[in-house]
Amino acid sequence: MPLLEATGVKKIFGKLTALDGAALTVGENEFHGLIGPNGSGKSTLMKCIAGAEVPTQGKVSFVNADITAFTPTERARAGMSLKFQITSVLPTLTLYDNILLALQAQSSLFDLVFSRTRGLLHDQVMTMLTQFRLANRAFDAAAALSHGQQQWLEIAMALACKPKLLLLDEPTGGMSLEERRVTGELLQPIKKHCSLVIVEHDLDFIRDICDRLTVLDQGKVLASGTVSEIQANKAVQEIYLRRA
Amino acid sequence: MPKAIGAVKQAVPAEISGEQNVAMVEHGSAGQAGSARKILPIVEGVVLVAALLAPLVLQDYLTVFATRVIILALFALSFDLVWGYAGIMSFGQALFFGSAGYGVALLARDLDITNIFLVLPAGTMIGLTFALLLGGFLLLGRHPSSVIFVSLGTLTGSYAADRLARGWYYLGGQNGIPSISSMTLGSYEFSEGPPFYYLVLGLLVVVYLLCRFLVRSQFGLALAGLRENEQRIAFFGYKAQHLKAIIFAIGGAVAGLAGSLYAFHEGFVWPNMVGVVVSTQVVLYVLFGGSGTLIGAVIGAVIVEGVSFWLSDNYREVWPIILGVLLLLVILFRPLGLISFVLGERERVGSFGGKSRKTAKEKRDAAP
Amino acid sequence: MANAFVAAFEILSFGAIIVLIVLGLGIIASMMGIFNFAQGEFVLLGAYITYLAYAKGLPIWAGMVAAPFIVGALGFVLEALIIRRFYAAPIVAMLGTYALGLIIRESVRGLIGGFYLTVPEPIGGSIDIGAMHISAWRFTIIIITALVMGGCYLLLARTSFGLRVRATLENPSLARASGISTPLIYGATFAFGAALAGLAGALIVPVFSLFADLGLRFLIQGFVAVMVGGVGSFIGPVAGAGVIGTLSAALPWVMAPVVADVLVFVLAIVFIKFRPQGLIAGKGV
Amino acid sequence: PAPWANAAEAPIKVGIATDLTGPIAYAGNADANVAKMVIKEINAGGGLLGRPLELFIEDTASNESVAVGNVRKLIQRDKVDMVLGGITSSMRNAIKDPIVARGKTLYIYPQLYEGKECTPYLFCTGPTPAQQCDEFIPWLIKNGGKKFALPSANYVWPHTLNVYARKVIEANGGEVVFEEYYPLDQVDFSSTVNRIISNKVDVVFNTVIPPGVGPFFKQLYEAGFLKNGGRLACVYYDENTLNINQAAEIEGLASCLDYFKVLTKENPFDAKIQAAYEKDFPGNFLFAAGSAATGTYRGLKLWEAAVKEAGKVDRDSVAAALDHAKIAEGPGGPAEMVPGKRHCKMKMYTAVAKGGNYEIVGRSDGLVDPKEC
Amino acid sequence: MPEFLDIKHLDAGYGRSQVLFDVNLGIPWRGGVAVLGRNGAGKTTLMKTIVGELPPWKGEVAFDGRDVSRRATQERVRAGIGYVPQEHSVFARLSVRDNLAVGSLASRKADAVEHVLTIFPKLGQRLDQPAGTLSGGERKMLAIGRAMLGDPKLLLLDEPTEGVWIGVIEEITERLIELAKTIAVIIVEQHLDLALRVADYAYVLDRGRVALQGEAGEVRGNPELLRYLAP
Ligand SMILES: Nc1ncnc2c1ncn2[C@@H]1O[C@H](COP(=O)(O)OP(=O)(O)OP(=O)(O)O)[C@@H](O)[C@H]1O
Ligand SMILES: Nc1ncnc2c1ncn2[C@@H]1O[C@H](COP(=O)(O)OP(=O)(O)OP(=O)(O)O)[C@@H](O)[C@H]1O
Ligand SMILES: [Mg+2]
Ligand SMILES: [Mg+2]
Repeated sequence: MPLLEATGVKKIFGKLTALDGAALTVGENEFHGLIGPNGSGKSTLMKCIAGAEVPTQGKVSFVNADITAFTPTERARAGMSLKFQITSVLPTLTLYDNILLALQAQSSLFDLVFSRTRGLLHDQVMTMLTQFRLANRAFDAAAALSHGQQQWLEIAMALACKPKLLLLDEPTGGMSLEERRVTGELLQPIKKHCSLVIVEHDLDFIRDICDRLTVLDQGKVLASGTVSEIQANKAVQEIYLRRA
Repeated sequence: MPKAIGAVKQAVPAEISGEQNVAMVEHGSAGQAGSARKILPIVEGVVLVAALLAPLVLQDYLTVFATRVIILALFALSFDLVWGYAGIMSFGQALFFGSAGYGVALLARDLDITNIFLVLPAGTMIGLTFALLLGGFLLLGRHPSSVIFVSLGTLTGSYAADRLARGWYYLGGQNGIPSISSMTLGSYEFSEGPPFYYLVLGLLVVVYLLCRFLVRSQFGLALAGLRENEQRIAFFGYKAQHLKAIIFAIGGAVAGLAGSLYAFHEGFVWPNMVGVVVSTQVVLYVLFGGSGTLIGAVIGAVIVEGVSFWLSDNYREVWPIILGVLLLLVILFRPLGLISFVLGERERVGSFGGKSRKTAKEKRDAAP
Repeated sequence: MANAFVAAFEILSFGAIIVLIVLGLGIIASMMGIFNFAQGEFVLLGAYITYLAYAKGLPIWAGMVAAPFIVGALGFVLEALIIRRFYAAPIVAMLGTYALGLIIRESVRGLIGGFYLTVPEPIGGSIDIGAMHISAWRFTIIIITALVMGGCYLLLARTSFGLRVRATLENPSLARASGISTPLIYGATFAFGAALAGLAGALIVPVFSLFADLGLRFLIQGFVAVMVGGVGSFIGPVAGAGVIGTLSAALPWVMAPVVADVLVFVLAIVFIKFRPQGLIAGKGV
Repeated sequence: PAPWANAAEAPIKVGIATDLTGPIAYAGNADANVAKMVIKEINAGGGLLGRPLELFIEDTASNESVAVGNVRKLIQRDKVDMVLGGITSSMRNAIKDPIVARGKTLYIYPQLYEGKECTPYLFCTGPTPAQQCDEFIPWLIKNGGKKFALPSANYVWPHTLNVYARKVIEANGGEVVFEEYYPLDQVDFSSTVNRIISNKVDVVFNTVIPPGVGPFFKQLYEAGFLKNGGRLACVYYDENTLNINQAAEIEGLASCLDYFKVLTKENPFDAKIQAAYEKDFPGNFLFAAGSAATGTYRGLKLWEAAVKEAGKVDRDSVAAALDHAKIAEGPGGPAEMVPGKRHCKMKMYTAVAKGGNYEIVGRSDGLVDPKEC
Repeated sequence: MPEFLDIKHLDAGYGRSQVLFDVNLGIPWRGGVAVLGRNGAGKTTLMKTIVGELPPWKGEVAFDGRDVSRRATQERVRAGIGYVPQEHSVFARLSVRDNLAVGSLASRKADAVEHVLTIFPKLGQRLDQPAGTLSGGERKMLAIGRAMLGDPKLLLLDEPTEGVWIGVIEEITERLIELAKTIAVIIVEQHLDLALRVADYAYVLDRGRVALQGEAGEVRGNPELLRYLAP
């Protein structure tokens, strides 16, 4: 039984059909790449999975449960975590607080009111910040970060929720080749306990870290399979030659 | 948390900390916050001492006036809690204040209940209940509620309550309920004067400390996240709307406590007390003093009330205009309120990570 | 039949009055994101200027024509001196404008001694159709409101000024990067909203007489109307005002006025709760 | 130098708490002016009991919460011997406790009101429903018609007044077609006007207050109510309220009060105080009955008489004397307290608006009983 | 002949923290210039100072021979600077059509919008949609299109291809190369290849200082380069 299974997802915005029966299946500990031209519906599919958009039609199941009607909160509690394409950190809070906020999300109200997990989480916050090379900015407001640094922070926040399934929408936007490579390295270790869906335009990067790929085009799945299968796929090569 | 500090030192390998930006950015905010840490308790201490000594130096009628101001400060605290920390714009805070006032007034009038241990909890519960009802309607639901919606919704609630009170004969209509008997403790009657003052001050201190504890806790951090971006933290798994409703209800309870004290102290309740005028007044106190600091709310209430009192004595015909000008000047030049004269932005917003802050700074200073 | 006609006219005319008052409020709220608590006082100033003209023996219509220009100019100055500092913080803006309103209102109260003063209408009396009498001035207000509404719509929707305004208020730094002079646009928009309020004040003062709380009376109603209509567009608040105005004039025909008064607000809030984007979702003009 | 320059005793302190700012500041300021005038006059005449009077004025700002604070100033800081003031009933309710119960001071309330205020040490010197209706309503039935409408603002005064008015109307063979209440700030009355016209109402006995009253009368006028012979009646209408509408819109409006400015033509004492007031305070704030100016004058003079009789200023002695105090001359004529009732008998006048001024069309034979308590 | 855009001894920052240190930059009348550097190096800050969104602390920004460092953004833009910001680069609530209309407010060419739509046909299908609901890539296209409509003499592009699909990147690159033949283009890019194809000259920023500069090919071959781009 796969960890995540989205089938027949349809999303209509007014006249536009952004998703037209798209499907996505992600197994345990699988890194899954989602690629496709601009406007093909990748972000929309991610949002439908995380609950930011309500699909017009279709079904999403996660850890053997139908979560189509779940709110984002419930999905997050079930073990999903999303990094948006457009960074949305909490601007006036410090980096430390941003991460702590993500880390403590699952604590009970009682624990929160009496700050019972604070000491425990402190180390984790600092470790995360250190990993993402933000430790020295820990007490600056998140708004004072450059765009790329905010991307780092968002990835860290998404990871801090300790998800079973991590959804990353273009995490390496605005990063140089080298920075991408480091991001890839940071993501590798989570494979032990977590699956990943990642949207990316950089095929080299995707190829390096993903096990399987799904290609979207105009809201439909064009192909899905292992990296080498996709690379060999005629239809996929086709769209990569076609101009948008 | 000494253990934590040790941990940081291990957790930050030297080659990574101080990697970049260290040389180029002289981060003012951290340093500022460091000193602000010390300022807030000083401000709180000064205010407390001043409040404790006040009745000794003030004339009788001024002590009575000060009691009233402290009750209003308690009321202001309730608003700061919901707006300053959770970002819920309650333009109808008077609804909870006033309905509790009316509630205890009715208890005293119709049931002859004036025992302090009954009326104050009753007032608090009334505030809590009304806040839960209104908050439940405005804050919960499918659509996340915008600040403007909540502010107009609460405003409307307060407006409608005012209308209702004016029209409802049982509540005395426009004339309100006069001549409420004094609050009692056994056979002792709390009439206006120093004992009432210290009672109210004591309650204010207790509530203040509770609020302070709450907003400095991890729960407070969740509130801050809520204020910044409710939808975002929902994706972390917070039940954002529940948090909002909870803090709104707590705010309502505090307002209710203040309202019941007010009713007994002033000896009457009237429709304005649930209405828009008083609702706006409390917003004024908090923004004037500086929202999101708790102490700012207290200071704001004291100064606004004090200044109006003084102005109405000395510039009898034009004092509302002068008050307006003063307000405008403060808002223009101190948009974060009077408290921002002494407290830095970081302290106002609040932040966590406790003592490790210093560690990080040391690290940075130590870096080449 | 005749009765129904009179009823319809009266309800429509009050709706028009509310629309007129909300026009400026809506433009400032939608376009600038500022809930201007001083808007009622701009209405008051428009009324006061008209009264002044009357008291000084000038023709009343002269005062009515002058009012929007004078209030608009004042709005321009206030924007540059005060409102400009508030764009980043809408709640502080509410308070700032509240203080501003307080100052204007109390000053005017001092000037008119706190009285209720009558100002005659330039076109007085009633239009008699058989046994029915309808107020000539209210009829005029309906016509002017329709014209002003149409004019504003054309200005905002059809001219590049409108585009500049919307762009500036949407994303000021990008607007500057597109070569738009944002300070000027802010000033002009605020002045325009103020001028509309001035005009509203001038036109309604014969109906309601002049008193210091004239503008305040309509403020909450105005905000609710803006929300019901939907912030973010020009049409939204106007539609909201139409609905609120008509409703508050119509309900007393069928139920106790005291109940009707509260009911309008409760209905409005429930409506907004379940349709937060308002009657007309905030896009376009 | 004042005649008491050598007086050994300290001045007697008079406190005035009234609306100097806020929506009804025009009335409050007039009251304060009247108080200044009366005190000056008494002092010029050698003071009271050989002691000068000292006046303390505080603002109630139409805000009950501010008012209570300021009234406490009068009581606790200035230690006044008497407080006069408050215009609205809710203001009276708010400040009466700090004055009478907690402050142990005498309180005089000067405004026309709904009655039923029977607190000890609280004396009312303005007209009550009985005084305003008993003679007025029969006059209206004779000079208007039998069918009455009672459109009202939704607060205590109209409710209570209407109960009384309805009784008098029905006792005199009239009929109340409808009685309806509106939010205090309602400004559109189309449905009401329609009801009045279609029910062929003869007399609109109005208790709608500003800001609603202006547009209400205007809408009635435009709907042809006056043209068809209808009569407006409004018992709080005085010289101030005449300006709310164009003269034509309220032509024939009838009011019943204890004083109208036209009385100066026939009554030399009225002419004297009116002239004295206008000399000292030539501004906008009129000496008018509806804004409690006459009640203030009457209240201070009655109190003066009581203090003279008592020979001292402590609360109980003065209250005992005030209980039956009389003045031979006051605005509109003599006045006397009804013993044991703490309300005041006075002459009442019915006047009709003609071209923007009042004309007296009726007057009570003697002093009218307040019928309270 | 003076450079078209001449930046001398520029210091800039936010609040009390300094970000740029003594930056000197010369941009010729036509041709592409690339600005490279790792995250947080100060690239965006430099762009903001050039258009005037951020007042410089010290130093001079001269444009077309005149010092503009005290001029307002809109004046600089009207004098011929076009700017594609890194974030918030479209008017989110305005429709795509209106976004383009804002871009062409100052333009004199009648068919300019059509021209943009032939470059980005995708936008043509989205004309009435609020720009805020566009996909990430579409948004970038719109931002570039909008800036090009103003007929700039100097075009600043802050990471124009972030989130844009490879197929479209190719198109954009060609257009930029073409454009750089007639006007000056400054491009901040993480796609090294793209950047150095458009640019003849490159600057590499490191912690707010110019660490490396030279002809595109030279910089490309410099062994130091990778170190400055690594995190
Ligand atoms: N709220 C909305 N209203 C209308 N159309 C929308 C909305 N959200 C997305 N769309 C449209 O749906 C299509 C799919 O968008 P989506 O964001 O999923 O694309 P994407 O595959 O993530 O593209 P990119 O790679 O550019 O980010 C786009 O054409 C977009 O314009
Ligand atoms: N508003 C701000 N307030 C304070 N510091 C800021 C602010 N914006 C950026 N900074 C800091 O200035 C430095 C340079 O930021 P800048 O945005 O110029 O970097 P960049 O080179 O564009 O990076 P990226 O590639 O991530 O976009 C960073 O360290 C950043 O944290
Ligand atoms: Mg996307
Ligand atoms: Mg950048």
